[in-house]
Amino acid sequence: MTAGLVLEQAFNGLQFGMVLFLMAVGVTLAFGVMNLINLAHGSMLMLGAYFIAAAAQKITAYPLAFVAALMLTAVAAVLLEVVVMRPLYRMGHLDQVLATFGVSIAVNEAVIMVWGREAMFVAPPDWLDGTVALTETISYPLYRLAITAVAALAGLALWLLLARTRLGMRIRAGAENGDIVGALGVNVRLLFIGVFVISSLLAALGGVMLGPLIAVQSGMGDPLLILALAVVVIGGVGSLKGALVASLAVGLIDTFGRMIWPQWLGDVVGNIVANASVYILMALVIAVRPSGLYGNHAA
Amino acid sequence: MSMQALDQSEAVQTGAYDRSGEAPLLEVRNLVKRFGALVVTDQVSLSVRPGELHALIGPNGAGKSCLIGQITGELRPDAGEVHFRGERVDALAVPERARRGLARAYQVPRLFGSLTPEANAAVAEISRQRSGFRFWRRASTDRALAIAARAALDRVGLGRVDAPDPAGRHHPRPAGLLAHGDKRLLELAMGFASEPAMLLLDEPLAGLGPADSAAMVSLLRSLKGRYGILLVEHDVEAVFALADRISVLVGGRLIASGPAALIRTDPRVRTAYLGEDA
Amino acid sequence: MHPMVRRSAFAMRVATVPAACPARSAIKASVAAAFTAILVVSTALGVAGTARAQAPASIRLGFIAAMSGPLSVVGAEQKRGFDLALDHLGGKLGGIPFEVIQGDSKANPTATVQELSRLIDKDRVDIITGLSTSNELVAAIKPISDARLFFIGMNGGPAVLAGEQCSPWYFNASFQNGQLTAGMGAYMAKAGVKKLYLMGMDYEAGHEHTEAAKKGFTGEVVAHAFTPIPQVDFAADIARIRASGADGVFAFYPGAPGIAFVRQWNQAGLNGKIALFSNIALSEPTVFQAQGKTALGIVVSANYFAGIDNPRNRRFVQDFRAKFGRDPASYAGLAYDSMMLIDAAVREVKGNIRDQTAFRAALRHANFESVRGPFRFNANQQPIQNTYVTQVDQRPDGSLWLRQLSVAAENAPDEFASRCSMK
Amino acid sequence: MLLGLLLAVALIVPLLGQPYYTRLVARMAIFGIAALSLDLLVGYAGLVSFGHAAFFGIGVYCAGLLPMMGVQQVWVIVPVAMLVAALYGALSGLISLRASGLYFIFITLAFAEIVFYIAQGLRMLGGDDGFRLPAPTLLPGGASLANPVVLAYTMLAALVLAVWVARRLSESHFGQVVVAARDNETRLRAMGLSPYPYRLALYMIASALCALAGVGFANLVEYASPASMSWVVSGEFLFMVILGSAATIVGPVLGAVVFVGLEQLLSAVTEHWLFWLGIVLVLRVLLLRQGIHGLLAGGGQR
Repeated sequence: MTAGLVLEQAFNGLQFGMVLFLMAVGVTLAFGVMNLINLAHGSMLMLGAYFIAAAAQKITAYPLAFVAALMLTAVAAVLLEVVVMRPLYRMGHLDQVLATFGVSIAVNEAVIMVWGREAMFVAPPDWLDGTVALTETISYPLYRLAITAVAALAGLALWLLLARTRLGMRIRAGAENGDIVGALGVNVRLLFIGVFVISSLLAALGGVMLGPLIAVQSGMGDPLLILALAVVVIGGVGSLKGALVASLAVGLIDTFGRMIWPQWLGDVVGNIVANASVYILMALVIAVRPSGLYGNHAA
Repeated sequence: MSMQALDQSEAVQTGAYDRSGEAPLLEVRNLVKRFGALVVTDQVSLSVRPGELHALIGPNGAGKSCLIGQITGELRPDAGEVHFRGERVDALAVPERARRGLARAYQVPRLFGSLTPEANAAVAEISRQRSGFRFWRRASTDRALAIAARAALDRVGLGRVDAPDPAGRHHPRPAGLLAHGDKRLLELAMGFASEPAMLLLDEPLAGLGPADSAAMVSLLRSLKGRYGILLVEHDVEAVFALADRISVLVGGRLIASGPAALIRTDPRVRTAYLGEDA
Repeated sequence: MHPMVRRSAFAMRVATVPAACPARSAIKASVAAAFTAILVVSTALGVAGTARAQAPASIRLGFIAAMSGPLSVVGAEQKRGFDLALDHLGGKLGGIPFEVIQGDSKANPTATVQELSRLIDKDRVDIITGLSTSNELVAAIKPISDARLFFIGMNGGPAVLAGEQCSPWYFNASFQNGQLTAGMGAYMAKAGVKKLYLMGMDYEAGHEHTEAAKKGFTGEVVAHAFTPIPQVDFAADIARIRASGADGVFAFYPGAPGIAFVRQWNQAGLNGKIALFSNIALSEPTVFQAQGKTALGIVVSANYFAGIDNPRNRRFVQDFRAKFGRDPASYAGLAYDSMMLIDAAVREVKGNIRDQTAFRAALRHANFESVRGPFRFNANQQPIQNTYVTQVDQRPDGSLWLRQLSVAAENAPDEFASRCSMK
Repeated sequence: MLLGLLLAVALIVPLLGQPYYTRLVARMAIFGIAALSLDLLVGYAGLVSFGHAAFFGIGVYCAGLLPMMGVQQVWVIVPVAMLVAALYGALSGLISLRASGLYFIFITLAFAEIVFYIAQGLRMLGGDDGFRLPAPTLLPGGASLANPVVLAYTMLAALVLAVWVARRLSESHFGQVVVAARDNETRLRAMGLSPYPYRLALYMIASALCALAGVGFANLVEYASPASMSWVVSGEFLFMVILGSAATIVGPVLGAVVFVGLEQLLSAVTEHWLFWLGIVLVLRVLLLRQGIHGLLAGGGQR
């Protein structure tokens, strides 16, 4: 393995990790504030991708299509929150798992009913469609660097929101005790809608960014959701720091593991270990720390 | 029936005498617990003799519940020792300490909410007789279990809760739907069912109406002498009426300990704690 | 970053929550009614179904494909080819009126078996055709053979079914998996590839297709790598390809991963630098829309593509374009062919399909004009056919199509025929 | 009463000589056993497992692998399958049961995915394509479970037996401790019982029971593949339990019956059946709070 390859793979692992982070942070935020396990989160990623594909057919300017896609997702998120999610906040985890699983398969099928079974096309904007030279021999797709940057910016914006603004204070207070926030005159309903929309937008942002990279197709968000759930559990449920650390760890371990395990363990065992590496990591972490790396509560 | 059960019943039977000279049942030595910079238990030492009712009082946030938690094993102390019946127990887990005869009642009663009161007591009996790995025998038709459970309920005056209604029908109500006072009594009953040597009671009078309160005080009085009891309670009147010995915890530190009469007149206690009321 | 503090209530409710407000209970009552109805209907069906009479006057044809689930793209395209065949056949199969009973295999082998049981035992079909994936086939052939019904496979052919587990009841009218790529190894070597990087999805067909591509390649194979089925980000693999110094890549990725692979390949700037080869699974008309111009220049082998020049295919493609607005994918072409095969065999036995020996012989004759050109059955009832090499190209109107470069294998059987006991 | 009626219908159907419906009955019975075994965890112990299909899959693979070694007798296959499942239950349970709540849900998923990827990596067994059962399981006397009528009656008998065993188990001393641990773990500990060994034992029992269902399923479809242990199947099991209402034993069996029926009906009506199935799931949670069992049992009391 050359140094150049290691560098390039590190970039790949980082980028994969940051996309996972966009997904995981929404999962962990919804759980922290509303006590909601949301298996429909992958559908929001998919909706983001479908919306930009649809918007790009009507609007040629990429930034406008980008904004339109996020706005459409926000509308969908508000609808979903009001109709389905709100009553779930007070229910047990089991009910949440089932209802949001139901939402997920219904939305997956709904996009087929609207846009058909075949995958949609999304092009990256022209000004991001190129490569940059990492070393003399290795060039890296500009678009992938942009994904990493956008995800990092979104994470930073979220941190600023939570740490520095009144809304963020309310969200954190809501996480501690929704009733008290209500008594202080904060509209908890509105706050929860806000958090759900923010969490959905983060997923949709992932979908918008991944659209030109992968197939925009029904169910495209589900494999990423499963990985994001693993990330959340590894990092510790409700912990943003845990989500970040675990996302990057999973991104890097997965990327390098695919090279290393088959070499060390042979093709058959190596591939099994590489494919299951995230789950093995999860089992190891839970065996040592039953509440994840940065989780201090039983969730 | 196990040897341990015999030991325990012996302890119960012989509890009525004054044993001030005897070795303590529970002894806590120089216990320290910190949460970050906050010291919630600061070099606390205290003991409970067999049959003694030792009350622990102090203002809110004095660290009383934390101290109880360290005795039962729910919290790990940072330093110090806990001895129970002559054995050092601070490295043991909660269930192991409980099996050695430590029974606890919580500030907010902890019950098996979906089970009937009788079944709650039956679980305690199952725990005592170590029959949790009997997979086939029905618990509800196990006579020995039912008798023990009924006896435990009767002991706290809860026999009526599960009784048939006037029409003769049997409506077992889940424990989660009992009145608050009954929940507390049920929790005590479950404590007895395991035939403990010592009871740790965390504010048993909190939230009770006058009638329930009076019933609880008389129940506690009847228990006195039979079990070693460590009682955390805010109701100072009840404490002075019941306790053999009182310790006062303020800011994690034990500021006084002694017979009720001495504590009542102790100037440090009056300023630090009772002063608030006076 | 702030670790969020959360409520830690893991509330398992006991099933004793009383009903609350009256408005809700009205809804509940209706939902209750609905559920009870489903319960009753689903069990009562068992009684009702027994009364069904048989109608042997016409042929009952079972068509089963992945109509729902993640691979329904394939099933939907097969259905298009199937429907066009129905149009062209004018409601008669070999001159006999027939009825289609459709099933949904859901791209799930166990669902396939269940659906087959419905077609075979309840709907009493006479012939079955369809299926979309290799794992469906592995599960399906046994129950179909047990029922002593003929099955004409429309897509895919795993090695076991061509070899050891070949069945007299199974006719594969599509391709044995290796046939899609037959001759590609030699072609790639001839095209100047010295160092070949093989990669594919980590499942049986992925192994079979890449293994087939290796055959006849004379240069050095620098890697033979597999990626898990759900993987859609190939950045790490592309990096390894570049680091390997390969000058040619053969990649087997059908469906969504194929779309992702081609786009990412393009974004990594490898178009024109390293030659990309595959078979028709990677780049074909159902994914052209999603791949767009990123697919241009990819070389894929196929046993069927829209550009094959013969009268039957010209008519098929023309009508397909008129109806669906684009070229047919191979799934559609092979489905169409399967129907034409059945039609010819039924005609040959003059509708007397109950004479199974004669009908089997007629199917083996394969006396029909295939859209793919020359076609006949081998002893193991797998096709003997051509494999073409094509390249993704662009028409003046911007739409993509497959341009034929050469023929990689001519009238070639599959490699597993010798392991089959049928003669 | 309804149950009796249902059982009567189930017993009559195989006599009608309609293999499709006979298989449907067998399928319902098989999923009934699987759902019932999951209910022991979800309902009685409050352990929401999202990886129960792993044990189902272990049963399927045992029923597929043992005939390759020449073993077809049900008296060998079933105990072996149950033992292997119980062992994997013990192994994964040792770690999983240290976690709780959300962590438990997803750690069980992780352990199931590990088994899934192992099965998928076994290329000699067809990898992701799976493999055809070389021979069916045989009852003593030589009756083959590949015969739908034999299978349906065998699985119905197994289901009735499983319901009985689960009932006894839930009412036993052990069952009471398990329920107590679900209701209030702190109290149980303070009473001197650690829930861990009881939960582990229950986890092993539920795993073994699910493997029994898996053996039946392998014979139903005469095929084994990783698809039978995917997380989607685990999700379906959970759906059956909840549809019928947890902690009732017969509820999940009803849930399985309705689920299998619903899937058949919906997919016969529309190729977009998944959409409607999703809607039904949401409605079940939002509106039908007590499940089918609660509906049928509690209908008169309102």
